[in-house]
Amino acid sequence: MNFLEVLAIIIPAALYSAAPLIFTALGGIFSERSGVVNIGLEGLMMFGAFTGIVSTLLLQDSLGAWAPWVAIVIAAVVCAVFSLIHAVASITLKADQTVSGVALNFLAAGLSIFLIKKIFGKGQTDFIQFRIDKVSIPGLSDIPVIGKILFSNVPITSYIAIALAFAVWYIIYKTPFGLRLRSVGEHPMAADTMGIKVVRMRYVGVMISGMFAGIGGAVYATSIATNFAAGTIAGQGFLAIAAMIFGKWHPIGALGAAMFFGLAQSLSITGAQIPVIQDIPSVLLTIAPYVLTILALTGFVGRAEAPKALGVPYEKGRR
Amino acid sequence: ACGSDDAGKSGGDKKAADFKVGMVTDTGGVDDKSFNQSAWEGLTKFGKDNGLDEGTGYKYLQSTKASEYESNLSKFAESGYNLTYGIGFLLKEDIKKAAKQYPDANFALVDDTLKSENLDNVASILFKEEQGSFLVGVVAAKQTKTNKIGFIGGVESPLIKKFENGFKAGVKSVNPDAEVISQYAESFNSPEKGSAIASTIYSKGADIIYQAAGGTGNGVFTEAKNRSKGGKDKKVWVIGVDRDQHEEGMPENVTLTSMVKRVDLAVEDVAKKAMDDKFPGGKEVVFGLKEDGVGIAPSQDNVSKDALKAVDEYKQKILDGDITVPQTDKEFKEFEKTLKK
Amino acid sequence: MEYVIEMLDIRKEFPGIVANDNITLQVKKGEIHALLGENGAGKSTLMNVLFGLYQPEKGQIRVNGQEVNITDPNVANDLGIGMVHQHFMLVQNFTVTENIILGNEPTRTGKINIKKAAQDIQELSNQYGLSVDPYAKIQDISVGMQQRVEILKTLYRGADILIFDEPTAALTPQEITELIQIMKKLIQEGKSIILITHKLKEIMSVCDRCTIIRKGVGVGTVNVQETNPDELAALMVGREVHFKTEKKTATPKEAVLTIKELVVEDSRGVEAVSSLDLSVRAGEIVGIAGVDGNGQTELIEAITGLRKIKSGSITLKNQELSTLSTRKITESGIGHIPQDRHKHGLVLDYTIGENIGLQTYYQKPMSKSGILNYKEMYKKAKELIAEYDVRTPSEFTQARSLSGGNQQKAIIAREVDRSPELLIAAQPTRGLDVGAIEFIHKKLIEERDKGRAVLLVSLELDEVINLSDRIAVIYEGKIVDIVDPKETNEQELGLLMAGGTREKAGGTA
Amino acid sequence: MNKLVKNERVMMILIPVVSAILGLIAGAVIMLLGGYDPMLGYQSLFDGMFGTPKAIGETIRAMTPLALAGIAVAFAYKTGLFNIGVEGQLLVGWLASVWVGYAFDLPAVIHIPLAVLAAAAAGAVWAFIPGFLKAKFHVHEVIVSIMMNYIALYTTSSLIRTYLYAGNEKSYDIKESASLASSFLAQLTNNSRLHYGILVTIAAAVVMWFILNKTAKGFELRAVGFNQHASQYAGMNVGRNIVLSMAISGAFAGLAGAMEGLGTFQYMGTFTAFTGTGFDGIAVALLGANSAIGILLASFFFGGLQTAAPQMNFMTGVPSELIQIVIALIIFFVASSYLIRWVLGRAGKGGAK
Ligand SMILES: Nc1ncnc2c1ncn2[C@@H]1O[C@H](COP(=O)(O)OP(=O)(O)OP(=O)(O)O)[C@@H](O)[C@H]1O
Ligand SMILES: Nc1ncnc2c1ncn2[C@@H]1O[C@H](COP(=O)(O)OP(=O)(O)OP(=O)(O)O)[C@@H](O)[C@H]1O
Ligand SMILES: [Mg+2]
Ligand SMILES: [Mg+2]
Repeated sequence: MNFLEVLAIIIPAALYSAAPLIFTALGGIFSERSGVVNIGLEGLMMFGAFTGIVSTLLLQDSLGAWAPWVAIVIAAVVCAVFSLIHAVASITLKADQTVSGVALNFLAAGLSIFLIKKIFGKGQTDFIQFRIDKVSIPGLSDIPVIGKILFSNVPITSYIAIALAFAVWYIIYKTPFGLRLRSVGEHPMAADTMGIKVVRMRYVGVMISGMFAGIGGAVYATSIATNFAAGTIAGQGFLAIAAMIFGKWHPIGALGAAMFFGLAQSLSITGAQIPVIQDIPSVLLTIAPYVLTILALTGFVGRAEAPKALGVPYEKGRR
Repeated sequence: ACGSDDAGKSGGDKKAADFKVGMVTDTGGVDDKSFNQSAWEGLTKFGKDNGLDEGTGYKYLQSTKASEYESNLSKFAESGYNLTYGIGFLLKEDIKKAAKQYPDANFALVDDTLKSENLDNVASILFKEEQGSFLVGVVAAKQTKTNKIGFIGGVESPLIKKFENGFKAGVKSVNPDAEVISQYAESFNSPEKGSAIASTIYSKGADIIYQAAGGTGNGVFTEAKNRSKGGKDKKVWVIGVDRDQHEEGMPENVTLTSMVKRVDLAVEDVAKKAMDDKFPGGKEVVFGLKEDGVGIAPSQDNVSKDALKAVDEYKQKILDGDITVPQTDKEFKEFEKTLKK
Repeated sequence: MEYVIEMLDIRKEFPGIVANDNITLQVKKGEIHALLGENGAGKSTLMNVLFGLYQPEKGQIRVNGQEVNITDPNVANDLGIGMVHQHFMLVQNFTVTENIILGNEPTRTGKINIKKAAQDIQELSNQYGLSVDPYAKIQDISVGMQQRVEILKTLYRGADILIFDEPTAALTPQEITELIQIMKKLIQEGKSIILITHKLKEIMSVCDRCTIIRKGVGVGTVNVQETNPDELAALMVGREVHFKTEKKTATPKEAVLTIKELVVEDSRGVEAVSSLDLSVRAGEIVGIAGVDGNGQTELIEAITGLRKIKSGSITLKNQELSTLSTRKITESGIGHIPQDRHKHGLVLDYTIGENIGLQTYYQKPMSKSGILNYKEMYKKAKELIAEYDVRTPSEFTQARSLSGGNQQKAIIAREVDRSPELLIAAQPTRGLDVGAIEFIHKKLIEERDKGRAVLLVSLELDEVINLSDRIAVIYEGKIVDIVDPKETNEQELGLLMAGGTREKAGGTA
Repeated sequence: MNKLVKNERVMMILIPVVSAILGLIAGAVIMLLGGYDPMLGYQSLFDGMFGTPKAIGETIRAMTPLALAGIAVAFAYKTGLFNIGVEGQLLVGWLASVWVGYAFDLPAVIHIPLAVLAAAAAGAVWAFIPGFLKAKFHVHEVIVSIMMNYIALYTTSSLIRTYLYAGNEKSYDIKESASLASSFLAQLTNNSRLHYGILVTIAAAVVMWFILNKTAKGFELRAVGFNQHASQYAGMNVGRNIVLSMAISGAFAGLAGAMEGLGTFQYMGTFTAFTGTGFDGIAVALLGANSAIGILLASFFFGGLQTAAPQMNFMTGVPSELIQIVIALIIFFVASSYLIRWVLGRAGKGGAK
């Protein structure tokens, strides 16, 4: 295989597996920028995958190919509501945010399988008939060289994810909403004195994170896994958190980090088929994405500045 | 014949209604679209045929953790179940322990053997996966247009190696020029990886992939379907495993055929024997082509006549002992040498 | 004259404490009204009630004669009340403009119109003489400019009544002068101001009237023209206070700390201390006077081993310190009262007792072969609490719940009790009331008289002049002059600190 | 004041207990909604936890790794660190114990301690890395630990496959002389898999309590956890304390792995997914209020619930996942203790009147 052929395999694969991470990491940014740690992204993704698959299965007879798309929207709504549990616990009831997130993960894992068993009478679902398919974008995919690398054999959701990253960047850095959201995560007391409703902003932040993680999970389920079982979401949420931190809580940074994970992963898979790399023990390729992340954090990315008030429940007048 | 002490406790006059049979799945559960499911289908059939009630006469327990295997097995034994299956080689050690602890109960292990332990309350159920894989290899070799064929394994282990080597032997026997590209996902539960590996292999020019990768295999189907949507010239195939995976390939119809492993038959068969006081305790029960324990799936619409004919020929050769299908890498090398001569 | 603000019989309780007990405060239009009280008297609480951050249990608030219900800061803003808080309410990594417009952003098609905002702010700052850089990030600007940003925040929202909660505690003398000018200008523009400060001099110089509270209870309101600092202090503390601490002349002995050719870089790698020479002798207090940011912090960090030095030497009684760790330096006889007591001085989640043991926990008698003896630690703490008059329910109370003055006393107790050869005191009285200041000054002089060397670093010039036996003026990382406090005054010091020389200073003085 | 302190103590016990009760009630409601009989469900759950000597033995067996994982989480937490890498440290500890248990031929009195210590050392080394990177390069420990979890997962399984492979996706069994299994304990509990690891666990809990509350080092570690700057000013070496704290926490996590390797399983599988015990440790630490005794009780409770879940499923058909839901709810209730405090506070006031 020549280099371009390798690229034409690796890049679409990276785009493919990065999309769910991008959505979820972007969601995490909303929550954490508002000052609420969200370890629960894993559980939210799981619940999103669950909702996405169940909805697709229920809708595919009537909606056909539209079913997975509608399912993603349903997952977004359901997970926004589901994330309220985390919001109530960590914002209103001032629970330890990390712990509340961990509890959300447990809850999603238990509840989704419990419900699957109740609904379908078995431990995992059937495969969905209509997926979010990989497509080659008409026109663009015919461009010599880059057409095959960038615009072929990739699900539309990947492009939506990338576009969304830029939209989120705009929202967070250019709009009043974004400014207020960030102020609440940096210095809630200051925001409060400026008349910003700290609690409401944090609820919104957490619910958007739930929505996006739900989308991320549903996208994973409807484009990659195509059914739902206990192990469908196994760590992707944590990887999304890592991408968010790696990207320094910045939408474009998170996009880059998620792409980096996707790339490293697809390289570790494709590597087994590329001469020279082939001779490297496969375990080294498998762990490469994780090792590279650590090296990158240590070497050139440096200290990540988390939002200052991250993880601190807001109490009026606390000294 | 079975151990005499077995005969003693489940006397000849024992009615079917008193017979209780259970099974413990690995963490896959009874709808894993693979051998747990197949086993449960067999057990269900057995139960229905013999008028047993689900839940009291026949029953399964799904394990959610490896540490539960043993306690789940003992639950059946303690509750007076006559026979308990452990589905999958992962339960081997646990069956060994349980069998020693509950000498009055019978156990059966699927996919591995405990023969050397001399436990006469344990039957070991084995399959000749290499034989079935050989046959689908023949189909692949006959139908490839690119002379490149892929194999994706779940986790590199002696069991999956049997699939790979049998398959390769089948391919090479028919078409020595065909190249088989093999890769292991190192996971039975990573559709993402399955799809990425399949994408790589298809991109390298393969048009058929045989997957023996459990849940990871789902990703292989997804990738094949995605590609086949791109038009006729992009059509690629998957060969399914364990069960007839024709459905998994729909609606794009990408399942060429499947290598079926009749865990259901085996489970039913051993249960029947146990009920009839012929429990093969302490023995290996092997299901190969001869026993119809492995073979090509009944859905054969996508398989060419030519290929089917070849399959029949090779099947006969295997049955006749003219061909001994290799199981390990070493045996495969030997086998390949015989082909070149 | 009409009142712009009337707070009548305000009562505010916190769990276990009545912070405001039926306090009445009436502010006239166009005046600067001082609010005076000891640490913890309830000043900030009262102002937070006015600003809508707290809801009072009882009482009435009237603005311009109308009874109002200030449920949150938005209501206060709408009523024209703005507040500059004791601890700045600024988002560190936002720009000046972003901080000012937050919650009130001008937009164009949904996007924040930063350009317009910056322009508006520029105009506003010109109008009131509050120079700021609209595009600078808060974390990069001086405390003085941060304060101006805080003021602009209130003006941007059209506030007519401004509350300043201890605005001068963190400012340099120059910045304080500027702030006073600004306040006067604001009054000219028709605003009214409530000013909280512990510095009686400031009250005397700018305020019209002064309301005093003691332990949550209103003591009364006086006209500033009709009173004097002594009376104010007595009203506030409930007894007489001595401002000028009595002290005998020093009898310095051998040099304890000797610094030669010291060069230290700051965190950005810029030389902050450059070939600095200094010595402190046993039995004297050497005060370091200088404008903030001239290397004082780096100097202290270098002496205490918190920062690596570039070159030069620091010796304590002939022992070279610059290669030692902080722990070794502490053990060899240095006590350090850090300038930021919350960040550097205390573990707020530890009890007072544990904080007392923060440096000696591993030594006998508090520890034996690595095993901690809490009994000893708390025994020691109990002694020191009594000796240093630390007002706390018990030695088992969390440090967090103590008032600033008492936290500071605990730190001083810990540092002084080890009988160090050299005691470094950085801003030891910042933000404290006069009673606490008096106590701390007395302690420092006592230590001097016991033959310890004391290095005092302070931005308060009268503190430096009052306490020191010699004053070293620091400018751009160098000691530019050493003066005798008896023969100098604030003007002269101010000039030296700004880089002038004594001849010139003498000439102009 | 005295009353307040007393109240705080009472609260520390009351909150987990009330939370557990609330969680179980919520579980009953879910069972009702799902069409199951909650009385029967809890009856069989209770049987599965304590009903027979064997059930008790299995509960204690399940509690050992949970408790150690909880201790690892709590130790780090008390020193200001969030060790989400317990899972990975557990895996390397497991592998180390199995390797020593398999590769050496030694008398049991040496072999067992050696294998246990190897696990602790491996866990410590694994946790050292995020600790060191935090101390030296200010890299967030959470993200490095997450990465280290994956590295541990793939590396251990590859190492087993390469050097210790016994087929069937598992390593060789350890030698008898390294085993914590005990025929005495097994007999006592009617053939449960209870092993001597429980003694290691209790010892670890004591060690944690002792280090944190009784030693000068513990005083230092906690101080650094609360306020790095003040600790540095007080002459403590912040970086070194961070590293040490992570390493100690990792050692506990490694021990949790040894419980599996030398006790329950006697081998290690070539895992392709996480065991989950490391994450369960977070829940255990929380329910146990990060205290040694609390963790032992919490792990006993959770361990019991987890071992009994299949029993409940077996007897009444309630899916085992119900237990996971109940555990999640209990964590929520404990974490939201604010609410319980408020309710209890009101109840207290009402009673006093
Ligand atoms: N949020 C709070 N919760 C509990 N107690 C509080 C709170 N805020 C203030 N207090 C207590 O109320 C009393 C008054 O505090 P306040 O901050 O108003 O004092 P202050 O006069 O501003 O003191 P300082 O001069 O130190 O700023 C103190 O005893 C303080 O400990
Ligand atoms: N500004 C900061 N932002 C985030 N974390 C910080 C910051 N300053 C210190 N830390 C934390 O404190 C820990 C140790 O601080 P310390 O100053 O001892 O650093 P260090 O690298 O060990 O110093 P040195 O190597 O110079 O002795 C760091 O690992 C980091 O987690
Ligand atoms: Mg105040
Ligand atoms: Mg340092």
